[in-house]
Amino acid sequence: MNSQIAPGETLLEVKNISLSFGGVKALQDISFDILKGEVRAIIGPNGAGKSSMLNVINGFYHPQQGEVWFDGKLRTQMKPHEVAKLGIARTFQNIALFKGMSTLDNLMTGRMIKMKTNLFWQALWKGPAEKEEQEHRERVEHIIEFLKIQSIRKTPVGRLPYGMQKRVELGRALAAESKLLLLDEPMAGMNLEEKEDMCRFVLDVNDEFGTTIALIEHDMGVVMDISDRVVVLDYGEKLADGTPDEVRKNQAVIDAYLGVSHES
Amino acid sequence: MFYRESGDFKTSYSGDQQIFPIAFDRWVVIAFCAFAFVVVPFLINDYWEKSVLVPVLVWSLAALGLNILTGYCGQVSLGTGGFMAVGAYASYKLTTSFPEMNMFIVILLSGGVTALVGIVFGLPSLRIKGFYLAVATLASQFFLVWLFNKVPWFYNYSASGQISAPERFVFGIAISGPNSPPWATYLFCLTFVVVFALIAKNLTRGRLGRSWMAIRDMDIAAEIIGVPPLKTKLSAFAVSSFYIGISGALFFMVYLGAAEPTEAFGIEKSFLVLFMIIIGGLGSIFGSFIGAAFMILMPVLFKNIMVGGLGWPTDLVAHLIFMLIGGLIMFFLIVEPHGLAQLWRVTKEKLRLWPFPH
Amino acid sequence: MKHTKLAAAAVAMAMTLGANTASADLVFPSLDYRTGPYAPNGIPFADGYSDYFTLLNERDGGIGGVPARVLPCETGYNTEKGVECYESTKGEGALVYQPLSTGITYQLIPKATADGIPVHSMGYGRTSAANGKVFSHIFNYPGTYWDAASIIVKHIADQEGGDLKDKTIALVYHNSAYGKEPIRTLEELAKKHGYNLTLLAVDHPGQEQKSQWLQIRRERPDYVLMWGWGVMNQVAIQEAANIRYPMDHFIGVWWSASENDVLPAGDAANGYKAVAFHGVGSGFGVYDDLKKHVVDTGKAAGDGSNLGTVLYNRGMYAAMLASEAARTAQEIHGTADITPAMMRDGMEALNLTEARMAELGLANFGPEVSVDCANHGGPGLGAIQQWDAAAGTWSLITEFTGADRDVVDALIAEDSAAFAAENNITPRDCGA
Amino acid sequence: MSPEFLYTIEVILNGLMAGIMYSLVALGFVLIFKASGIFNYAQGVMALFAALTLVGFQSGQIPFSHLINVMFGTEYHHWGEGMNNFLAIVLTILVMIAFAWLVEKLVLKHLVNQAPIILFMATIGLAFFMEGFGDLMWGANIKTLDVGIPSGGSFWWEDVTRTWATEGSEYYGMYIDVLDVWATGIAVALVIVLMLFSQFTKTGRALRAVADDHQAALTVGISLRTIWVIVWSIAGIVALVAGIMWGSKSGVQFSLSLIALKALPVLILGGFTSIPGAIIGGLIIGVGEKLFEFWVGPLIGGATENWFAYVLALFFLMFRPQGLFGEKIIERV
Repeated sequence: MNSQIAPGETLLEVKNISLSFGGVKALQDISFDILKGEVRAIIGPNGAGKSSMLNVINGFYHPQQGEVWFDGKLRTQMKPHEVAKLGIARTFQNIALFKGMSTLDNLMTGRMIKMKTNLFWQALWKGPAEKEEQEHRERVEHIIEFLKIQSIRKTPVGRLPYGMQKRVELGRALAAESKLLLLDEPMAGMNLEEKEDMCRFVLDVNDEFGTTIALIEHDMGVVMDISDRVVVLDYGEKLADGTPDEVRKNQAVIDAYLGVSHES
Repeated sequence: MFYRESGDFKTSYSGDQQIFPIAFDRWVVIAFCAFAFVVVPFLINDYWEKSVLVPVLVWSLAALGLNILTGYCGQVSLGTGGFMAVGAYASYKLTTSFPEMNMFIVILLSGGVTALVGIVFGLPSLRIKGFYLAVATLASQFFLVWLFNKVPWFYNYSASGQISAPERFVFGIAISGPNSPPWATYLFCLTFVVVFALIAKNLTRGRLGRSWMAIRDMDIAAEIIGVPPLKTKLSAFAVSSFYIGISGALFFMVYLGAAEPTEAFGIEKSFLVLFMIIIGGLGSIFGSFIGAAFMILMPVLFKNIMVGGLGWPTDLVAHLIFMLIGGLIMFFLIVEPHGLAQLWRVTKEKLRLWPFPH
Repeated sequence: MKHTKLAAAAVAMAMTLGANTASADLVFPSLDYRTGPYAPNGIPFADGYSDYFTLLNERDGGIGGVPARVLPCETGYNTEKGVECYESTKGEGALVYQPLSTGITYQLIPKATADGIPVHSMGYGRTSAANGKVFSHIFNYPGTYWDAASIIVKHIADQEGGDLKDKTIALVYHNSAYGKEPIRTLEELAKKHGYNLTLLAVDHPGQEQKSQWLQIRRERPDYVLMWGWGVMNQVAIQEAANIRYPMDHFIGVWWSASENDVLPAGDAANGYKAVAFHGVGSGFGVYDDLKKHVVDTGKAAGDGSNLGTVLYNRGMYAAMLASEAARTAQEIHGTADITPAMMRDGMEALNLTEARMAELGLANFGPEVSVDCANHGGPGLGAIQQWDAAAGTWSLITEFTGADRDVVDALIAEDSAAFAAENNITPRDCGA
Repeated sequence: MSPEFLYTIEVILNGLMAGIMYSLVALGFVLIFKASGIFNYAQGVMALFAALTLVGFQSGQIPFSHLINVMFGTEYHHWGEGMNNFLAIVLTILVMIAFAWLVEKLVLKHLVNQAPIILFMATIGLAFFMEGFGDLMWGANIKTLDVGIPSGGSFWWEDVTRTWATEGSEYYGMYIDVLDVWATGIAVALVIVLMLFSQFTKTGRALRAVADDHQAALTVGISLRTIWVIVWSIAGIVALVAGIMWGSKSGVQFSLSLIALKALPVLILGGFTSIPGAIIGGLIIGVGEKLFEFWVGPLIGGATENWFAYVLALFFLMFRPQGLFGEKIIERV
């Protein structure tokens, strides 16, 4: 859709990232950037290192080599929760919701990093604590409305169907109001209708909130439709980087997808 | 038929966020508290105080504390007995060193001391998980009991290492020592329990509670969305130990009046509190209460029925009680693995829809 | 709804069953334990306690014509259950409590005093309660732990020809308030006699004592003393036998000296000694009556196999002391139906003579016991008993002798003064 | 060699032996945890129950005699002279198998797929039940257990080691309890039998399959419920062995069930899922706590073993959170 590269400065840049587990090289010398306001896709066959890349970005894995620049600053080794505070939120390939909690509480947890009343007021549930709770509840209700999940507000998420869980997880990531949103296969395992819904949410998030999005996806059609730029990984190496059209024409990508291992 | 939520609309978020969103529940609880505060003190006698009400209150507080750690934050702990000992010895040292200190402050400070100790012994939880952590917390249990048994400073150098609660007053009425009237000790404990149950509810429904539950449900995901694991786990250890410390202080000062560490705060106590929260319901404030009541009152009830009522020999009854308690635990777990609180919740949900099954 | 109400009513009723109104009996609660880790010791004691009262009822029609009623209540050696037992039985006119556990005794000392009910912690509990000026309602006659420690040291001195200088005595003790009781006394005595004292703590329950016994084997103390209870006793005696420690140099307190403790070690336990405050075996007249009136009529509390064992004897002895105190109280107050307060007076005026013991069929069963206002600890006499594994019997090998009163009394005065100060008690004036 | 050095050797040796005794208890835990993910709190009580049953058969006690006598006013206690050791052990094993079958039938069957903590709680209920049941069945008094295993210090070893000491030093040989040596032999035999069983029998292979992957095992037609009965039976037999060894030391009584507490640090150290782990963990704990008591104990008042075992285990856990031999915990998102 947005075939033009959106104008903007660099939000995140990874430089020469290498990551290995024992002898297995998961990522080798990967560099790319993400610009403010764009939808950036990371694609590649299974085992290409896509999820590892996301894990590096949000600090869960620490690469042996390379640098991560975020918002103009070189990021030193950080714990995941510190990265979250900087403004990077994400969803997970296998749903990682808090199953014992309701939809509402899951979304409220997403706002954790924005809340700050101390133990004393929380214990009393009066004054600043109540006020803060209500402010954030309003924000969360806004997201609930946006994702059309009002009816499951109080339902424990463990009881929800798969598609709904995916949607709640997106909601939880949105609740953080981050600068960068990482989506790890947001449409995996969905039927066509659910995928269309999800695509719309992603684009709406990008449009309405101006959130920068990096996503991993297998469905090439979806990727080509919604992303501004695509980076292609294979066996931990960067194969190609460019607009969907450029990538589609890249011979190495065609080989990897058609010749080596075929992905839907 | 009065038990309905339809027609009970919420027009504000604060209305929706209150502890008992259903009006009927709210009124029942308020009525129950009023009964406990206003009526019971006039009916209570020594037996009800020492054998039924005060033990249930004290253990409820301990169960609340452990439930915060285990039920809400998912960190299984078997150090409860040791932490209760910390509370008890802190209160002993405080009252004997500062005889004029107000008893409310003594008890709260004992909780504070226990919270600090809890933080120290909570540190391994960052690396160790599940049953490994449970067994590792036994280290604190055994070490603390050994310490209080070994270091004479803790028991004021008395000959045998026993500690006895001195007589202390609140508003001129004795609440510890042998001359304390039953209603006074009962009300003293009840006040703590009600206030801290309310605080526990507030904490668990707010930011802190959500971060605990996030760690419990999926610690890695929680960390990635911004819940700092160490701080969160330690805060759970601190709050939990605070409660357990208060409970230990009340256990010693108000309920027993005398204690020695090996017997009063042994490993069985740690297990007992864990049983309470599992049988009552993990992650449920209400469950802590019914769990404590179940584990404390069932043996007393069976004993009174079988020895007092039927006149059976005490040893046979003691064996039968073990079998009955064990059997009931297994029975309830099979009927409802998530504890008595869940059983109650399901019953209420059915009641809400009654007489229509769906 | 109806059902729940009914159930609630039933529960409430069952809960209050404990608090019945007093009847015309003399009520003797028995806080015994027939379950839990210490059950093997609790059972014979409870049987003896109960059987003796049954005997009085069957043979004499009670005490002074009023039948005695034993109220058994299972504590499992657990303090909270003990509290429940106390509260549920005190309303029935309980005359005297035998708490049978250090923890429960400490718990009851202030409580029972406030309620005006006497406690008889016979040879256990808080030693300084022997000072009747401070502990008005607590009695621990006929002897205390500190007496026991002193008597054992005296026996050792006798064996060594009176000189303990540079001898080494080790104490293996249960790491609890109970086990720590003799330490102060032994330390004081060490100063006086010049022996070295080694302390070896064993944690509850005490199944693993390898470290302690290896240390004993290394250091070869001249004598080993034991303050143990439950499984710790059996393991200690077994380990002592294993390292071939000379058994006649291994001496226990009276709670580490029952058949239960020596039998598992078999022949190896032969020669093990302990201090005792009452006689052993079943060679007393009272046993004929017990057989005739209690066991053979099927009224015995146990299966009758415990008769004559150390702990059965002790339970029976406790019951005898209680009933004699009740009799004394009846005489003092001129009424058969006594109250706990009268019972207390009776205990304080107890004077059990040799003649009276013979009358009861317990000639030479124990020393004469007399109690007064200031001395609640009785005579403080003890004898040494020794185990004969081949015959399977204990026998007394010394006369009943007294403790080193200078040392023990000073310690009692000091500890009870501390208790009095802590609890704002003004010692009573006993007119002496 | 100097006596001090020999004392240290002696402490280490006895620590190893004590460790084996802990391992015997820990083995039962591992078996059940490995095959079903259940942390069986009742393992200690099972050891007590097995030992009680064995003594009851040996001495010809009538089960529930106390209850029967109270109910019917009778005076039954024994039904004769008892039976010989072999028969008594076989019968006890049968009782433990029947027990395993009942546990599966009445409890575990209804709790398949529940969270580990729920299953743990169920075994606590089971422990309570068995505590009461065992006492009711056989009585709470202490019983002497003798199956003919010798005990006491070894003279031979004392003589041998005495010659090692430096000339003229006052050293009287090293102490080792024959019972512990037997326990070591029995433990080794037990582990070998268990290994052979799991390697070379069909049932054993099925057990390993279930331990590796429940779901996969189910799909190839292994009945989980049968496996559970078998595992609990084996754990019952291991409990009997532990009960015999510990019961020979201290007599059979309630306290026997408390030996489970000595097995817990062994478990976390060795890992809940590893049989070799249970043995090695036991050895480390045994030596560690004995050496600590030997070296440091006298300085801080002794009786350190109970907590030091846990602290030692905790220390190891800081480096390997899954125990020395436990399956590595893989964290992924």
